[in-house]
Amino acid sequence: MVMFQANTLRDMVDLEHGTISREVFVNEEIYQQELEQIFARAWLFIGHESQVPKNGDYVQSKMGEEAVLLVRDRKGALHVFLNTCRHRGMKVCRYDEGNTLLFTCPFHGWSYDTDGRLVGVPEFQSAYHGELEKEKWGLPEARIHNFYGSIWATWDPDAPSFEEYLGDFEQYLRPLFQGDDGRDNGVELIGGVHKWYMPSNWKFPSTSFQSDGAHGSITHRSVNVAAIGPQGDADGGDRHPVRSKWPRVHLEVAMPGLGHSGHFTVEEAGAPYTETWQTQPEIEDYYREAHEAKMKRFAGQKLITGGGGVFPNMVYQGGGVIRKPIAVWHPAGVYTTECWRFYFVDRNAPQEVKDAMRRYYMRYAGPVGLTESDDMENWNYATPASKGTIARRYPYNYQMGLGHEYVDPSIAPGRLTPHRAEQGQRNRFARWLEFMQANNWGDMYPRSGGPKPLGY
Amino acid sequence: MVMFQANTLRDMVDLEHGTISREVFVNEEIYQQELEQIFARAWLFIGHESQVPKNGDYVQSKMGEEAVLLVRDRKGALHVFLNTCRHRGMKVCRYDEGNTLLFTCPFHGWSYDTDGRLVGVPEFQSAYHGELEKEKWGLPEARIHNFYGSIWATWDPDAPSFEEYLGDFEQYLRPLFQGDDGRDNGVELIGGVHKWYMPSNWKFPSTSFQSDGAHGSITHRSVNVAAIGPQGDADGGDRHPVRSKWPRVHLEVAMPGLGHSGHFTVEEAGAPYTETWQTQPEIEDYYREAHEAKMKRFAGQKLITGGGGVFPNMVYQGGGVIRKPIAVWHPAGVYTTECWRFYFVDRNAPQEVKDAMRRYYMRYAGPVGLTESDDMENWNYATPASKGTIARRYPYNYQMGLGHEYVDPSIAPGRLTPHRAEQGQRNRFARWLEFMQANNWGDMYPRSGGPKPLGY
Amino acid sequence: MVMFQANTLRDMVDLEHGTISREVFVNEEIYQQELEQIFARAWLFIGHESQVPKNGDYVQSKMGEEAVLLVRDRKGALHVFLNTCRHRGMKVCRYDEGNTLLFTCPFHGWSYDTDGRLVGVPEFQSAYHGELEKEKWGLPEARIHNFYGSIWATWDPDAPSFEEYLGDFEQYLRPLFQGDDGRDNGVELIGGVHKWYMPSNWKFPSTSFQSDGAHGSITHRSVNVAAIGPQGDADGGDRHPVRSKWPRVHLEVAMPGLGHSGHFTVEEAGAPYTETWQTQPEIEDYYREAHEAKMKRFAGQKLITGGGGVFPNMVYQGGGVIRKPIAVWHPAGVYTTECWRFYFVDRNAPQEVKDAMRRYYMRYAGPVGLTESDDMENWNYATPASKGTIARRYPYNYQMGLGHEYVDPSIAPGRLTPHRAEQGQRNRFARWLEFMQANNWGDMYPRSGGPKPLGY
Amino acid sequence: MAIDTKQEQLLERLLLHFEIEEFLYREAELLDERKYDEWLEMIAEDIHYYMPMRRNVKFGEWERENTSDESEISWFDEGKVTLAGRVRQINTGLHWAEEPVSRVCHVVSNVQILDVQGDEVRVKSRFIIYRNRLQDETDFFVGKREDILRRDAQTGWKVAKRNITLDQNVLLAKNVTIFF
Amino acid sequence: MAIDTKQEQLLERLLLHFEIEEFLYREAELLDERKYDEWLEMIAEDIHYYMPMRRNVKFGEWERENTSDESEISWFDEGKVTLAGRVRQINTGLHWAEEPVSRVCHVVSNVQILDVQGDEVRVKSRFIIYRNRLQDETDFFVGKREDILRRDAQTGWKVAKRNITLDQNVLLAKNVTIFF
Amino acid sequence: MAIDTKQEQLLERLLLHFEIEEFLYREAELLDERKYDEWLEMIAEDIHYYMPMRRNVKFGEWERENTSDESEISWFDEGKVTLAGRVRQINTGLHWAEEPVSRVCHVVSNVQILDVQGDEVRVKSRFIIYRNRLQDETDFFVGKREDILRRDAQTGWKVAKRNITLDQNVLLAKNVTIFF
Ligand code: FES
Ligand code: FES
Ligand code: FES
Ligand SMILES: [Fe+3]
Ligand SMILES: [Fe+3]
Ligand SMILES: [Fe+3]
Repeated sequence: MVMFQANTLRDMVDLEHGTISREVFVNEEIYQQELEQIFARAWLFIGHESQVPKNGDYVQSKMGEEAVLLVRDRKGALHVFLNTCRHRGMKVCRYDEGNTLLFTCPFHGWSYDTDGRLVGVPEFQSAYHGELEKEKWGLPEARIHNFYGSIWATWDPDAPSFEEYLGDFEQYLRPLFQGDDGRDNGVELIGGVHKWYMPSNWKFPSTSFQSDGAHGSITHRSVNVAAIGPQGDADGGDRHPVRSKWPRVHLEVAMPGLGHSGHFTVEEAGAPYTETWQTQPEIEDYYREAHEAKMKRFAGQKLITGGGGVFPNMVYQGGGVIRKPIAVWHPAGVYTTECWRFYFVDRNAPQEVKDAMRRYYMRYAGPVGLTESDDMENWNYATPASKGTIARRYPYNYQMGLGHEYVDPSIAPGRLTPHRAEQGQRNRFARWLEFMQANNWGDMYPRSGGPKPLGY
Repeated sequence: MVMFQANTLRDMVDLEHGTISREVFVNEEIYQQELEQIFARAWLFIGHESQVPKNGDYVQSKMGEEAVLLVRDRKGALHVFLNTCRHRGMKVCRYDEGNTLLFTCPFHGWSYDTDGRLVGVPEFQSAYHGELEKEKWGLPEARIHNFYGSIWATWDPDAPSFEEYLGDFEQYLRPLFQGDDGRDNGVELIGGVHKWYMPSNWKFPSTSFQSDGAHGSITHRSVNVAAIGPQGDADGGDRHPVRSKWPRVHLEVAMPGLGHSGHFTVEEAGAPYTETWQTQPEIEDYYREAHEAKMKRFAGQKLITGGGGVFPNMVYQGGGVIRKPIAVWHPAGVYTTECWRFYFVDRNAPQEVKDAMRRYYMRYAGPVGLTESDDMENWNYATPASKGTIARRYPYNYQMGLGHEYVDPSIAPGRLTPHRAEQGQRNRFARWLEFMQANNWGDMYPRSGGPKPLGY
Repeated sequence: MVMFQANTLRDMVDLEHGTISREVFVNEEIYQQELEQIFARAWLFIGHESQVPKNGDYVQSKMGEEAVLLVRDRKGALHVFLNTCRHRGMKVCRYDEGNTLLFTCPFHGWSYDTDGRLVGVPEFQSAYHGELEKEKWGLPEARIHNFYGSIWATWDPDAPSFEEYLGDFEQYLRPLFQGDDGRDNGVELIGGVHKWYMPSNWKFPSTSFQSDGAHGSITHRSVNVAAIGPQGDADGGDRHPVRSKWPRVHLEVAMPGLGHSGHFTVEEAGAPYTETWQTQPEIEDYYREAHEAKMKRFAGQKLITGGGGVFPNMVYQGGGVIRKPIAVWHPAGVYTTECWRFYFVDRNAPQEVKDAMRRYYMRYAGPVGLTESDDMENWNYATPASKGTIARRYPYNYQMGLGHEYVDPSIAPGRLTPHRAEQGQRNRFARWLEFMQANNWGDMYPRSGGPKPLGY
Repeated sequence: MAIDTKQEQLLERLLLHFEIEEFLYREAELLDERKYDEWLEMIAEDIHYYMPMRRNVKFGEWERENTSDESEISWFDEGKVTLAGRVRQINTGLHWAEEPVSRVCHVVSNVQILDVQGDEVRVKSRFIIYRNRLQDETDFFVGKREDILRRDAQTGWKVAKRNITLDQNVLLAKNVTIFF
Repeated sequence: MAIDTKQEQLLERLLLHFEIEEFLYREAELLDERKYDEWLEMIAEDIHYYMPMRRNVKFGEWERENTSDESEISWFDEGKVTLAGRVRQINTGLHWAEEPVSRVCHVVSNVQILDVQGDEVRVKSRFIIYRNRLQDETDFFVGKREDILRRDAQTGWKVAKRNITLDQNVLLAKNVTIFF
Repeated sequence: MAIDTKQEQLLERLLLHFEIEEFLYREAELLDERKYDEWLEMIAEDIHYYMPMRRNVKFGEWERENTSDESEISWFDEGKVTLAGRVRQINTGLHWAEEPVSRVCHVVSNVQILDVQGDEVRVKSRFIIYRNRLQDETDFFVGKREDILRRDAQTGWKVAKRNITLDQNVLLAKNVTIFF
C-alpha cells in the first residue's frame, strides 16, 4: 500500500484554519489507508448482548468492510469472529442470526466450535495424514469489551483498553445504555437492525452526526408538517420530543486526543417531568414515573443528556429522556456507506411503551424515516461534489466556532463550545489525522502516554 | 497525481507515422491527467444566451465532469459558476433550469446571490460569531466569453483570450451562429438539450466528429432507405439536404497549434438556391429568400460552410445552409461520455420553419436519430476494443492523407488536405499532446508567443 | 505497468509451507500482470475443429479477456485472429458464428479476408493515395496447434511448441479427445457453448477444478437426492456414473514445472463393462460395445482416466468412460470470470447416445446444472472473502498431502500423491509463480532447457 | 351464450378481479402523477401499512424471515396519520429527498384475489417500482403486496391493510420516499 | 346469472379492456418477434408518436417538466413516415446499432381505459422494456404510454396517438433503436 | 345486457384468458412462497421444459438464433423427473446456491392465448423474475414463455410444455437455481 505522507494529510486537514480538502472524501488510496490505519486498529461497535441471550446464539455484525459474528459460546462467553473459513475463505455462517453448535463451512466442510476452534476437518487422517495443526487454524478472533451491555471490539492486540480509548467521554456515552430510570445496563435492542447502502463516503455521516447542529433547520425543514414527535401536533409538530424548560447548558463537546464528540445538555438533576405523550396517557405515566425515579437516583448530581459519536464510526442520539438509537456507518468502498441503525428500549418497560418507542423510531430514523431520509440525500450528493477537478481546489469550511473553544471541568469534561459550533467535526478529523499517521498504537494517545494532543 | 512523462505520451501519439496507441483511450491515469491538463484549462462550450433571456434565469451546464450553472444575474450580466456549496459541497441548485433570486443550499442553508456572492449564512452571528469571511466563500466562477451569442468559459485565469484560442478558426466557426441570411448572432437554441450517456471514451467522438468523413458511407449505410432528409425521397433518400451544384472546394481543414479542425467547403458567394424542401413550399420559400439575402450580403466574398470541432470537445455541423447543431462530448469517466446535443434555428424564422428544422434534427441527430444511433454503436465498441492486452500492442492507423497537407491562404486559412483525410484527427491529437505536456499556459501556444507548432 | 517483485510474489505463494496469500485473488495489479505475463504468453484452449467444418466457417472464442475468431479460411486452413479492426478497433465480426468470405468492419469498412489479410480499404486511392501498406495492417494472428482436433493458440512467438508445453501431461489429456472406443480425434462438439459470468477471480476455478477432490462431498451434498446420474436411483443417486470395480489406482497427479494437474485413475486395460444406463438398454448396448472395442484396442496397456487442468485456465472431466466436457475460465476483471463450457461426444455415436449424453451434461454441468450451480456459489463468495483488510492477514491453507508426494514412472508420469491431496493446486500455483516472474520464455521451462523446477 | 354455473362463478370472480385491478391501477396512476391527496382518499382511516425487513434464515425457519409487526423494527409499520404526514411533507416542496420530485413508475402485476369476506377482499399483487431522479439516480423496488381492500357503498374501495414484501435484505436504496 | 345494470356496465368496460389488452399484447409480440412490417399495420396513417425529454423542475411547476411537442426538442416527435423509415432501416441488416438485432422484451402492464369517445379510446399503460444485445449490453426502459386507439370497422384497432413518458432525465442508454 | 355474437366469443375467450391468468399467477405465487411440492402438482408428467441459449446471428438467419432441443446444448431441456429432482435438492436445506433460500419475485405479464386445440391451450407470456439473496446479490431474468397448458377434468390445468426464451446471450447470472 502506498501510504500518504503525514504532511500531505496535514495539508489536506488544516484544522488551524478550519478547512479540509474535499480529496479526503473521495480518494481511493486514502480510503484503503483508512481501512488499515483506522478500522483495523480502533475499537468498533459490534452490537448488544441482548441480541445473543442464549448459549450458541449468534448474530452478524461488521468491522469496517468485513463480516464478523457475535457469538455466545456453549459456555456462555461472548466472542467476535471474522466470518471466514481459514481454508478458502468462504463465510462459515450465512444466516443473519440463529443458534448453533458448530459453524460448518459449505465449501469443504471444515467446522468450527462456537469458541472459534477448528474442530472438524473432513478426511483429516486420510488426506491430511493427521498433520494439520488445527489449533493454528481457528476463526480469527477480535478483542472485545462489554460496556454496560454493549459490545465493542478491536483487531489490534496493542490497542489500549476500551476504557482508556473512551477516556472521559465515558460520562457522555454511559447514559445511552441506562434504563429510563437511569440504572446502568438497562436497555435491550429491539429486534431488527435497519441496514441499507448510501452512496456517500463513510466520513460524511461519521464526522458530523450529532456534531452538525446547523443542518437541522434546513435539511429537516419539511418534516414538522408531519408532526412525527411523541407529542403529535402539540409542539408545532416538532420531530423531537418536547424540550424541558429546566435550566440547562447546551454544549458542543469534543474530547481532544480521542476524537469523540457530541452535542449535550448539562443540568442539575431535579427537573420536573415535561409532558410528552399527550395523547397516550399510559405511556405518559410510565415515563413520568421513570423520570421521577431517575431524578431521585441522581439527586444532587449533574445530568448529561445528548448525542454524539465514538470515533471512528459509531454515533448515537439521546436527546430528551427517551431516545436511544445508534447508527454505525460502515465503510463499503470509498463512495458507499453501509448504514446500520440499532434501536434500544428499557428492557423492563411495558410492551406498550416499547411499542410506542418502536413506532416513533420508525417514523423518525433510518432510510424510511421522515426525518432521516433527507439526511441521506445531502450526504449522498456531498460525495460526488467532492470529486470534481475544480471542486477539489476548494476545501470545505469547518470554521463555525473556531477559536471559541474553552475548557471548564466544573461544567463538563472535554473541550466545550457554546451551541452551535463545528468543533466536534474538527475534533473527529484531528483524531482521524492521528490514526492515519501513526505507525502503531505506541505512537498514538492514549497508548503513548505522552501529553494529550490539542484537538480542535 | 502521477503525471505521464512527455516522452511516453509522444511515443503513444506518433503523428509523424500516423499511429496512435489504443492506450490513450482507456488508461485511467491518462484520463485523470486530461481532466487536470485539458478540461481545467481549455475554453469550453457552455451554452447560448437565448437559454437565459431574463435576469435571474439559470440553466445547468457542464465543464469536464463538473456541473456548472449559466446564470444571468439580477443586473443582466452572465456568469458561469461551479454548482457546489463552499460549505460541504452540496449542489446549490438541483433544477435543470429556472429563475431565481438566490441559490440556497438544501444542506445547511448557505445562500448565494445570482452573481455568486455568499449572502446568507444561518446563525452567522450566533454560531460564526460574525467572523466568517463571506466574501471569500462565494461560488467558484469561471472566465467567460460571449461569441456571437454562444457562451464559452475557462477555469484558467492564465488562458489566452477566447479570440486567441480560436485563432483563424474564427472564420470557420462564426457562420454557425449566423442567421439563415448570414447575419451574425442570428440564432436561438431550440428548447430541450439532448443528454445521454455513451459507454465510450470522450476522445472517440471528440477527435473525429466532422474530421472523419470516411465513416459516413459505412456507418450510415442503412439510413438512406428511411429518406430522413428535408427533400424526402428526392435525392436517393440522402440523410443530408441536397448538395448545391455551385462550384466549391471540399477541404479537410486543421489549425496547427490550436487543435481545431473540420470539413468545409469554400465557394464564391452567388450560388443559386438549391431546391431542398420539395414537399413543403412554405419552408422552401423561406429558405430561398434567406439564401438570396445571404448571397447579397456576402456578394464578392468567399463563403465557408461546414462542420468541425473546437478543441477539446465541442463539435458542430453546418453542411448545407440549414443545419446548425452542436454536440459537446463531456468526459464522464474513462469509459463513458456524457453527450449533450444543442440545436439552433434562426431566431427570426417563422414558427413553421423552426418546426420543420426541429423535426429534421430529431430524425437525424442524437441517440434516437436514425443517423446518429449508429455512430453510438461504433464509438461504444471502439472503447473496449482499445483495452485488450494484445490489442494495445496494435496502435490505430491515422494515416489517411498523411503527407498531403498543404497551406494556401488564398484558398482558406489553416492546413488543408483534399477531401478526405484524417489530418483533422491528427491535428486534434497534436493539440492534445501539447495540453497534456505543458505545465501551464506559459508553455503553450498561443500564450507562449513562440512559433506556431507544426500540427498534423 | 508496475510489476510485482519476484520476492513479494514468492512471499505470497509459500508453497514450502502450503500457504497462499488471499491477496493474489483480489489484487488489481496482480491481475493486470497476469494478463500480460500469463494470458499473453501461454497456450490457451480455443475450441474444436468440429465447430468450423466448412471453408469460411468461423466461431467466436476468447484468449484472456479478448475476443478472437477461430476461422477456417477459403482454402481450409485454420486461423485464430484477434477480433479487432486495425483502423479504430471495432470488432470486425459481431456474430457468434457463421460463414463468410470477408470480415467487413461496420465503422469505416476495412475488410479482411478469411486468412486475415486486409484486402479492402474504402477510398484507398482517393483518400489514402494508394500509400497505405495493407500487408502490414492485417488481423493480428496467433500461433495455433491442433491437438487431436482441439485447437490451442498462443500470442507468443517465443513460446515452446504445444507438445513441449504439455510435456508428459499429453498422456492425461489425450484420452479426452478419443472416441468412446479409444480412437484418437474421435469426438465432436455438441452445438451450443455454455457462457456465463461468475463473480469470482478466475484462479479459484482454474487452480482447483479437478484438483480439489475434497469439496465434492460437502459442496455437492444436496445433489444425490436428485439422482441425475445415468444410472438414476441405482447407485444411491450418485451424480457420477457408476464406478468400475476393476482394480485401479486413484492418484492426484501434478506435472512439476508445467503447471498441469488432475485427478486420475490408472488401471490395466481389460476391465469388464460396468452397468451404467440401466433404464436405457440401447444406450447401454452402445457403451458396452464401445467399451469392449476400447479394451481390445488397449489390451496389455495401461489406461488413464480422469480429469484435470492444463495451465492456466482450461480444465476438463473424464471420470468414467463417458464424460468429456471442458471448461475454460476466462479472466474478465479481477473479480469476474467469464465461464465457457464445451461438451463433447463421440462423433460416430448414434443420435440417441448423443442425446442421452447431452441431457446428462445439462443436468450435471454449467450454471444451470444441479451439480455445478453449487460450485458457483462457493467460488463466488470465496472472492470477496479474500478482500478484507483483516482477512488478507490470514493466508489460505494448501497443506493437504504436503510432503507426501512421490515420483514413480512405473505407475504414471508426474508427481503423484494418493487420493486426496492439494498438490495439484500447489503445482498450478508453482507454475503461476514462474509465469509471473519470468521476463520471457527464455527464462522459463521448457524453453529455458534448464532442469525442471521442483513444483509442489 | 350458454353460460353454465361454473362459468357464471368464474364471471363473477372475473368482474370482481377487474374492479380490483382498476382500483390498483388507478392508485398507481395517482401516485405516479403525484396526486397524493387524491391517493389518500383511497386509503381507509384504520389502515395498517406495513413493510417488514427480511432476514436470511435457515431453510424452513420462515417464521423468523420477516420482522414482526408486534415487537420488531420494520421499514414501514404505520397508519394513515403517518401516511398523511408523508404526503404533507412532499407537498412542502422542501423535502429534499423528493425535491425535485422523483420520476416514479408503479408497475402492478399478478393481481390475485385470495379471499372474499363480506365487504373485504384479500388481494395479492406484485410490483416493480422504478424510481429515477435528478440526473441518473435509479432504483428498482420489487416485491409483493397483500392488501385487504374494503368496499364502501358510499365512497368505493379503500385499502384497509397493506402488507408489503420487499425482496431485499440490506435495502438497496439510500432512502424510501415513495409509497408502495 | 343475475347481472345487474352496474355489473353490465362493468362487463362492457371489461370486454373493451380485454380487447385493448389483446391489442397491446399483440403489438408487443410483433415488436419482440421483429415482425416490424406487421406492426406498422397496427399504426394509423396519421399517428403522432411522441416521447418528450424530462426536466428536473421545482415542485408544482409541472408544465415545464416535459419538453413540448410544439416548440421543443424531444426524443421522438414523428409520424408514420419516420416510423416506417426506421423499420426499413432495421430491415436492411446494415443498421449496426441493431445488427445483430437486440433481444427485446416489451412488458406491458397497468392497462387503463381513461376515456371513450366514439371510435377512439384513450388508454394508459406502463411498460418495462428490456433490451439485451451482443454479449451483455443491457438496458431497461421504464415508463408510461398514453395512447389513443382507434377502432376501424374494416381493419381493426390502430394506434392513432402515442405519448410516451420515459422516466429518465439523462437518457440511460447510448441510443434508442427500439419502438415503445 | 345485449351481448352480440362477437361479444359472446370475446367473453368466452376472456373467461378462458382469466382462468389461465389465475393459473399462471398461482404458479408464480407457489414458487415465490417456496411451495415447490405444490408447484410440481401443476406440472404434467410428460412436460418438456426447455430454455435454449441465444446466439447473435445475422439479420434473418433466425433459425440459428436459439439452440435446438434436438441436437444442441441448452440451459434447460428436461422433464418432470429432473424438475422434481431440483425440488428435492432445494428441500434438503443443503443446496448452498439456494441456502439461505433466495428472495424471488415472478412478475408475469402479457398473457396471450395463441391457440386452443381441444384440451390444450397454447399460451404466451412475458416474465420479469427478480432474484435477491444474501446481502445484496441481485439478478433480473427477463423474457418470454410459450406454454402448452392442458386441462384435466379431474385435476385442473397442468403445464404440458414450457418453452422459455431468456433474453440474454452470455448468461448474466452466476447460476440458475430458480424455476421459470
Ligand atoms: S473453504 Fe471452508 S472448508 Fe474449504
Ligand atoms: S453544504 Fe451548503 S450549507 Fe452546508
Ligand atoms: S474501425 Fe474498422 S474500418 Fe475504421
Ligand atoms: Fe439530520
Ligand atoms: Fe456519423
Ligand atoms: Fe464441484
